[in-house]
Amino acid sequence: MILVNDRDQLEWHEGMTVQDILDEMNYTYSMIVVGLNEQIIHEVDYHTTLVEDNSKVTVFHLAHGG
Amino acid sequence: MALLNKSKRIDISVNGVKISAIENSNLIDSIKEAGIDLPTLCYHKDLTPNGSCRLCMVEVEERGKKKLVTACNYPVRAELNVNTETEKVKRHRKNLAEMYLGRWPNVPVIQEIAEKCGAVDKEKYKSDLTDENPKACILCTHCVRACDEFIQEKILGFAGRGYKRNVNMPFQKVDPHCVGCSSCAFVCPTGAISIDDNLNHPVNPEMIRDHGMKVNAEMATLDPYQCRMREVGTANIVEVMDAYDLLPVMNYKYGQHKDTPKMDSKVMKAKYFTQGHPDQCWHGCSMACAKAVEHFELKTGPYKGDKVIVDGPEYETAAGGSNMGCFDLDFIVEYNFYCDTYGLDTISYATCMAFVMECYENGIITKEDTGGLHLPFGATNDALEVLHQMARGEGFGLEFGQGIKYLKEKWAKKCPEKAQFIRDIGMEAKGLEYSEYVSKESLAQQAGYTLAIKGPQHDEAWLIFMDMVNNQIPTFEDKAEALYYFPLFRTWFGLYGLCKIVWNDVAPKDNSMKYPPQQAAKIPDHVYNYWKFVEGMTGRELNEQKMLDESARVHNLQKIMSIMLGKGERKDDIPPYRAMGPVTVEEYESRVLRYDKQLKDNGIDIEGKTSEEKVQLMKDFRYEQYRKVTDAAFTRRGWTLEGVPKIERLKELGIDLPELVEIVKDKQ
Amino acid sequence: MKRISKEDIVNISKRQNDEFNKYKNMLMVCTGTGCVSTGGISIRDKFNEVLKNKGLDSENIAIGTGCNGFCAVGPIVVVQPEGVFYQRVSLDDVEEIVESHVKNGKIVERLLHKNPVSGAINEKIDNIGFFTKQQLIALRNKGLIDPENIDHYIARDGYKALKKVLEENNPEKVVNDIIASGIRGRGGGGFPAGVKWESGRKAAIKRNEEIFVVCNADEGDPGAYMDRSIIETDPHAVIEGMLIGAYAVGSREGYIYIRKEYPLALDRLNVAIKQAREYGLLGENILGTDFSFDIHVHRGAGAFVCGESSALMQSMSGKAGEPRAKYVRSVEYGFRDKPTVLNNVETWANIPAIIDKGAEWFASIGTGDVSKNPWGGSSGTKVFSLVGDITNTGLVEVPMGITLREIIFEVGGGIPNGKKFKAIQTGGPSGGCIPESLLDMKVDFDSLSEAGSMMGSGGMIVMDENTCMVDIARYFTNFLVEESCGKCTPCREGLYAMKQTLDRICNGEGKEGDIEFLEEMSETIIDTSLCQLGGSAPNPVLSTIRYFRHEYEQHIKEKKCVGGICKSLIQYKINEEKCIGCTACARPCPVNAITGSVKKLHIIDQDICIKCGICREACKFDAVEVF
Amino acid sequence: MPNEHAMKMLSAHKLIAEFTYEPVELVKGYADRILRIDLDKNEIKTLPVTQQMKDLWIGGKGFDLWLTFQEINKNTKWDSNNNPICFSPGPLCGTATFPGAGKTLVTAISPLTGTIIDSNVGGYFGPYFKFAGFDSLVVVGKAKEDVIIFIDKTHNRITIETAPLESVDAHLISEEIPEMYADNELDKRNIAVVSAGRGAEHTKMGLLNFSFWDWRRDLPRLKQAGRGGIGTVFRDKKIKAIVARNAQVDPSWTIEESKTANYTRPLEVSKDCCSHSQVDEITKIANKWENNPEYVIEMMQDIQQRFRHIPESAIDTLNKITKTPKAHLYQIATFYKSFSLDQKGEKTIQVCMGTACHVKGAEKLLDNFERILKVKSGGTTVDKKYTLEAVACLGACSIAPVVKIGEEVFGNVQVKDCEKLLAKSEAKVEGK
Repeated sequence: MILVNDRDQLEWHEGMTVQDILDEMNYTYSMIVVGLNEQIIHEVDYHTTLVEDNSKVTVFHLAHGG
Repeated sequence: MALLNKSKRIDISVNGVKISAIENSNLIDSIKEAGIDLPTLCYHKDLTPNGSCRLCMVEVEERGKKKLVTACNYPVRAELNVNTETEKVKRHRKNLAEMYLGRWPNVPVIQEIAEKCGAVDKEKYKSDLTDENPKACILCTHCVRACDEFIQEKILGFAGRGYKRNVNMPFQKVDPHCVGCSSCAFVCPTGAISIDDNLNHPVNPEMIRDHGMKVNAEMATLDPYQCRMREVGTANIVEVMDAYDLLPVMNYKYGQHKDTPKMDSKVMKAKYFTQGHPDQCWHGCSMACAKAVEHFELKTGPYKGDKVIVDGPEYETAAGGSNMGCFDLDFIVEYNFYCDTYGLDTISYATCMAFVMECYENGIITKEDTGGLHLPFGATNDALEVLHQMARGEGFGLEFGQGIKYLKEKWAKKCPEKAQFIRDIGMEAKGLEYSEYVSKESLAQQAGYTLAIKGPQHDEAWLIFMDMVNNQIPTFEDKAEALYYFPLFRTWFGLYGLCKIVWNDVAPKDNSMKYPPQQAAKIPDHVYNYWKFVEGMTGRELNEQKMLDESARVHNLQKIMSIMLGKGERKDDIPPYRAMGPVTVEEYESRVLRYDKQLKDNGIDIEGKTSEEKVQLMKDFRYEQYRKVTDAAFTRRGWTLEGVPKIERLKELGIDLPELVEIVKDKQ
Repeated sequence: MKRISKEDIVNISKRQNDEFNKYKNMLMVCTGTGCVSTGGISIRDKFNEVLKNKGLDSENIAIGTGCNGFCAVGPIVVVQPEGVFYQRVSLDDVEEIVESHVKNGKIVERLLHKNPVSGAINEKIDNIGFFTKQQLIALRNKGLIDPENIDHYIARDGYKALKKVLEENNPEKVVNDIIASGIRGRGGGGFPAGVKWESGRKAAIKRNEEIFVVCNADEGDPGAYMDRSIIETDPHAVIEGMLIGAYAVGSREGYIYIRKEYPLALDRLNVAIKQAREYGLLGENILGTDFSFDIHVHRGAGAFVCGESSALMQSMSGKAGEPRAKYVRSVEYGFRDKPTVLNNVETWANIPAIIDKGAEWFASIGTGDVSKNPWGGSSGTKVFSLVGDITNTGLVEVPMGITLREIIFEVGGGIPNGKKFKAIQTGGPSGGCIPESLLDMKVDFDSLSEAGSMMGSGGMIVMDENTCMVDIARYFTNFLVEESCGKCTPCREGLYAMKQTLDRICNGEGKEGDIEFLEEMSETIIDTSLCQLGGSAPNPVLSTIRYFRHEYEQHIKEKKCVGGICKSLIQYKINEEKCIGCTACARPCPVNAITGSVKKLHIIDQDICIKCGICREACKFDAVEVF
Repeated sequence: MPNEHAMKMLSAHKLIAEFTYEPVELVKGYADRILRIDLDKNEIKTLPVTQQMKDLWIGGKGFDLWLTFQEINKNTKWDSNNNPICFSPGPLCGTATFPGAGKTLVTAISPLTGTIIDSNVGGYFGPYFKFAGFDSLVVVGKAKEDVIIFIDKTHNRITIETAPLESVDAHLISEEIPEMYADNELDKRNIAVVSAGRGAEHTKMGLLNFSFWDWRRDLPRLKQAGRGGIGTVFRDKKIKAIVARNAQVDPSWTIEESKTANYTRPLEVSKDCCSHSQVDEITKIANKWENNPEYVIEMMQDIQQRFRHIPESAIDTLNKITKTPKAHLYQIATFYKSFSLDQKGEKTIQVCMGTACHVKGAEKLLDNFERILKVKSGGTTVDKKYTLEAVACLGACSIAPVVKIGEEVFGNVQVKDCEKLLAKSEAKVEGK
């Protein structure tokens, strides 16, 4: 089970990447900061970084509104 | 260039060092990453590589073939074996440096490059073109590119061909349209360009310019990958709000709609907004987000048939469209235009019209009340007719123009059995119509809206992503801290004549890697830029605490004046329920899983309860939550539980002036 | 003129050929730029006027054709169908030709061509030395049709290839045919055209974007004018070539970028485009199919650099012609950042013939084997503009693989005025000078590059002994210094330094190490320049150093110019034996440096003489000599 | 300069109040001076700015609120005479070297909420008003009839004028006022208008439009101080527009003179430059090419043909019509050989310097023509009849050396033929 932002839970599956998590949560905003177990992931590596089971993922949206 | 997260990484080797480069990135980035300091002159990290000085040439082996390429603009597309120190490459560097030395012998930056490349002989390439001036222009093209990419004015350019090439403004006269942003002077490596600063006579103009340029550079390089402000302005978040279920649809009932793609920023860019045009609303703004629709033919009203220019639509106006159930951009652009020229607030008009439409669809009002207009959600033409009536001051338009608070009371009297429903769906507080965000799932934003002193406008606090998505402020204390910090931080810009959007609608490239997420959310580098701006102008050093205090003095003054006018009471800070939760069963069922879970998680038994009963349970629960967060927020702000600033808080801020204390002393 | 169908092409061809056959004599008067300047058009009009007056105009007609290529002997009239070749025809000869040849069938001897070497008189065009070695593909219609009449072109199998391509309805096959033909870019680069079409086509399909087809008619190489002549002679060949290319790569929009200095070619091109549009061969639903394509014309404004493809596309976008880095190829991101296939005029003109007669036929001509690899050889023919110190100056279209010696001495008729051959310059400013020792080299892309020169657009400037190779190197360097766009340092600064060095050497101020300095500079300019202008600019200098190093050393060490060109190193002297004192040299001398009374030996005062050469030109007895 | 429609409106103005003020230099972003306008008494005066005010309230919304606090009492309603509309640009406002520093904060008691509404807005009014030498503007009282408040830095004068004929709707009045007050087209960008609209007269949702002139589009642009009905208060006070005019000081921009600058600068500006007839002809030429920016080079060739040079008005007109930046047009005019900034002679003598012609002695021809015409290659004879040019390859190499006079090509030219050719073309000129 993957914990997102200390709240939402996602099923883990083999070969799951950071990008899969973003797609599943429908996080499409461009200005985000992604942390995987306290380690910041660079934007280019979203779809290549594998996520183990029981990882903690934080996805921070840097928006403060128009 | 493709969005960053679509491209992959490619392994290359630079002088034997393994580097994992981003596909289509410029080779020089990887060479720098390998710790090699290539000699460059025309390369500038914030400008599109020009490849004109040729000093950065390196040997590249790709698919078995060896060739010399300029590193600054060579796209990494396949495995490469790079050698930056072959004999041939070093020889060419020396020759090229000698060519520069021959032409501009006394320019410091050229003497440095010559030293780095082992070039010594100043006579070899001496000619009648040789320029002894140490501040000579060395045709590195930075200024021309900055005038184009930093500020989009395109005033500076080249003249002449071949050896006659030189940089200037047309006819070598100062072009009256130069806005004096001094980007060209900033990027010039030799000091060839000088421009004296503006009419404010700041203490330290360089300090202001150097920090302003950082943001200009970010806009030039990062905007296409971030908010695309130069392409679509604030309308870039239309599709984002829809994706996060926050776009107000049909009087805030829902947060998204299947027709949103018909009106999102992609359509605006493709068919409406003029692209590639500098749209700043004051000189020197690199964000330039005031997009416009040109030659738009009006279809209704007194100016029907005219081809006009329309400022916008910005996000609020577009979201007003979805709030009225109108997803047709032609309608949105037209109501944007008529609101502007009639001097009407698009937000008040749209939110009020959404309220009228919901009342109309629920039979609270009929054609008799609307002077024969048919006004269900999506009634674009009749909605426009109301707008024209408002201008003419006649018919239903006149009544509509009094706002939701007036209509609420009037129609509550007309149908007393639906009075509560009417008050729940009338999205106004303190008489001001809500701006266009769905706050019902974010307790922090509900308070952000209704604790704002002037009324529910989000420029005091926009906490939805922090609260609902990032889950950064789970506890009441967190929320209270945010409801203390952000209203002060965001309104600080309004004390100095600054635009808040430039603070965080573009962020430095390393912002997310340099700061922990909590900090990164405030974009610390940009906040530091503003402190330096204030110091450069006034000589006063600023830090976060001073900044918040400056803002808190004005914030409390406004609160006190509101109290004086009999308005600043706690009862005015209560949101209509539509802003806090599902008013109707229909709404409840559209998010039934989330709502049932929230009730159960908070120990509320919903076993066997009907939807109506669950709606009521949710309502009571959320108003209770709201009461708690208000208490926490007032306490954190140093106010009484009635929201009256305490005298010791005024003392703390140094604004315990007699005429202010007079107003609050007997309300402590 | 109404829009025509596929069948109409056959009918028009038949109708026009019947009309041709109706005439006993068709007087084909050359009206290329060269012959126009010597009165070609007025000769044509006078012929028709005289024929009318003599009532012979029903069976005979005079037609103004494009350039025959043999400009040295213009104005040219070829009487078809016999092919009798009259040269240096003047207005006064018209009466005689009509009276004797047309009316009485008697050929006017004095106007026939005399072979400069053998002295033989040749009646027919086909057995004149200048023409025998030629094989016409790009210039197949030269001298046979009126370029401003589309029916003439159709009569000569015009648009037959387009019809065939549209009927086969297989664009991929067209691309493969062009690859198989092995045709390489005639603009100078020598890049296989088929390969270019294929990558353009793929890029357009992959990105689902429109693709443009461009004809580069900028022809900036000084000494080269084959593109002008092709457009003035047979504009429809270029249009049909572009149509076929557009169909093959899936393009709807084509552009021709033509030089400002070619007004006549521009007019004829516009007339041809107008006629093609009226026939529906350009525009929507060509020949009744769903293929639509139109051509727009852009006029250059005087910039050699705009011959470079990316600079040309900048110019077509209304910008200054500055090339950009070629790391992203223009077949992927060219004009308007869309896939763009750009080829030279001569390349396009070859396409219809390749489709008509087949790729194997084309590949069989020329050198090397292109069946397995399009880079494997140089197939087809190449049009060269043979100019300079050569008897038969003009345009020659010869199969690849012919030797330089054959071109110069058999086709070109050798060096006039009994002078000795010294060098031939090919490839224009990017090319080099080839000495006598290499004259037996086969002329094709690869051999020329190995010799340090380049095929280039096909300019061949022959130089006799009175040429100074250092001056030629300086000439090209000066040209490039003026034409460099100035964007990148090695070309802007390097070429300027190269010009200064060569100026010093020619002014007698050369010093030790100058040659090595030129070579060192050249290597950097070639390796580091942003585009091919800079990348090939040092070739003239390097090739003259390679083959004529001794002349450089003479200029530096002995301050002598053996070619008699560098002013500061030469002196004009009058030869006592030859001077008869006729004072012809003294009168025009602008600085009155020549003294001497009638019938007495004249002397040139070396201090005043500015070496302008007018006296040498004026003297009928070759008494004025240069040392 | 205003067209007659604007002239009619201007002449209908009646001056109600006038106030000339001492210009003051801003120091560290402050003018230390407030402008107060009372429409009841038609009185214009300035108020001082105390150090305490700057320390406590900084500027912008701070100044607005504090100034409002001095004017109102607990019974003041949105439509009371003493409900002030306050405008404060703020100490950093007007900076061009930092992005987004042009905002103005506007406040008033709102007809919707009954309490203070504050709204942040862009546009040029704030900076222009500030550079006139004021930190804030306070407007109290109500005018008897529609008026315009005009803050004119160029004359250091503030006036209140009746304005019966101007439109109320923002997109019209924001164009009428610049047309009325600007000295010329360029000057329009120095005029910024604050206006509301007819909707603001009859409803509580009125807003204020802050205009700026978009010189590229020749139209005013509107930014909104949108929320809370300040526009309603504006129209309730019968204000049609508040106008700020700035003495736009051109930024003193200089660049070190390049050694090659003289190659790309016209020696003398031609006399009939920028005349209306010239601009009309250039416009027709642009229209012929469908104003398509991709054909600016062809347009410039027609202009060169017609005027024998590229005048400054050509660059301005083509920029206006095709939106191609002037810098790009100027680069084209100095990049391509067929264009010249100085007027060429009636006829151009082109001596071909192609390789074939060079080998056949073209250089001697050029020297000879230089001697005859007494002008260096590239120059024009004093009587402006001939321009001598060395050109690269006219494409008639087989009849080298070649000389082209006007449109006529001459082959196999010898040095002694030069005079003859000139005489022949001379005759042709008289002959016509």
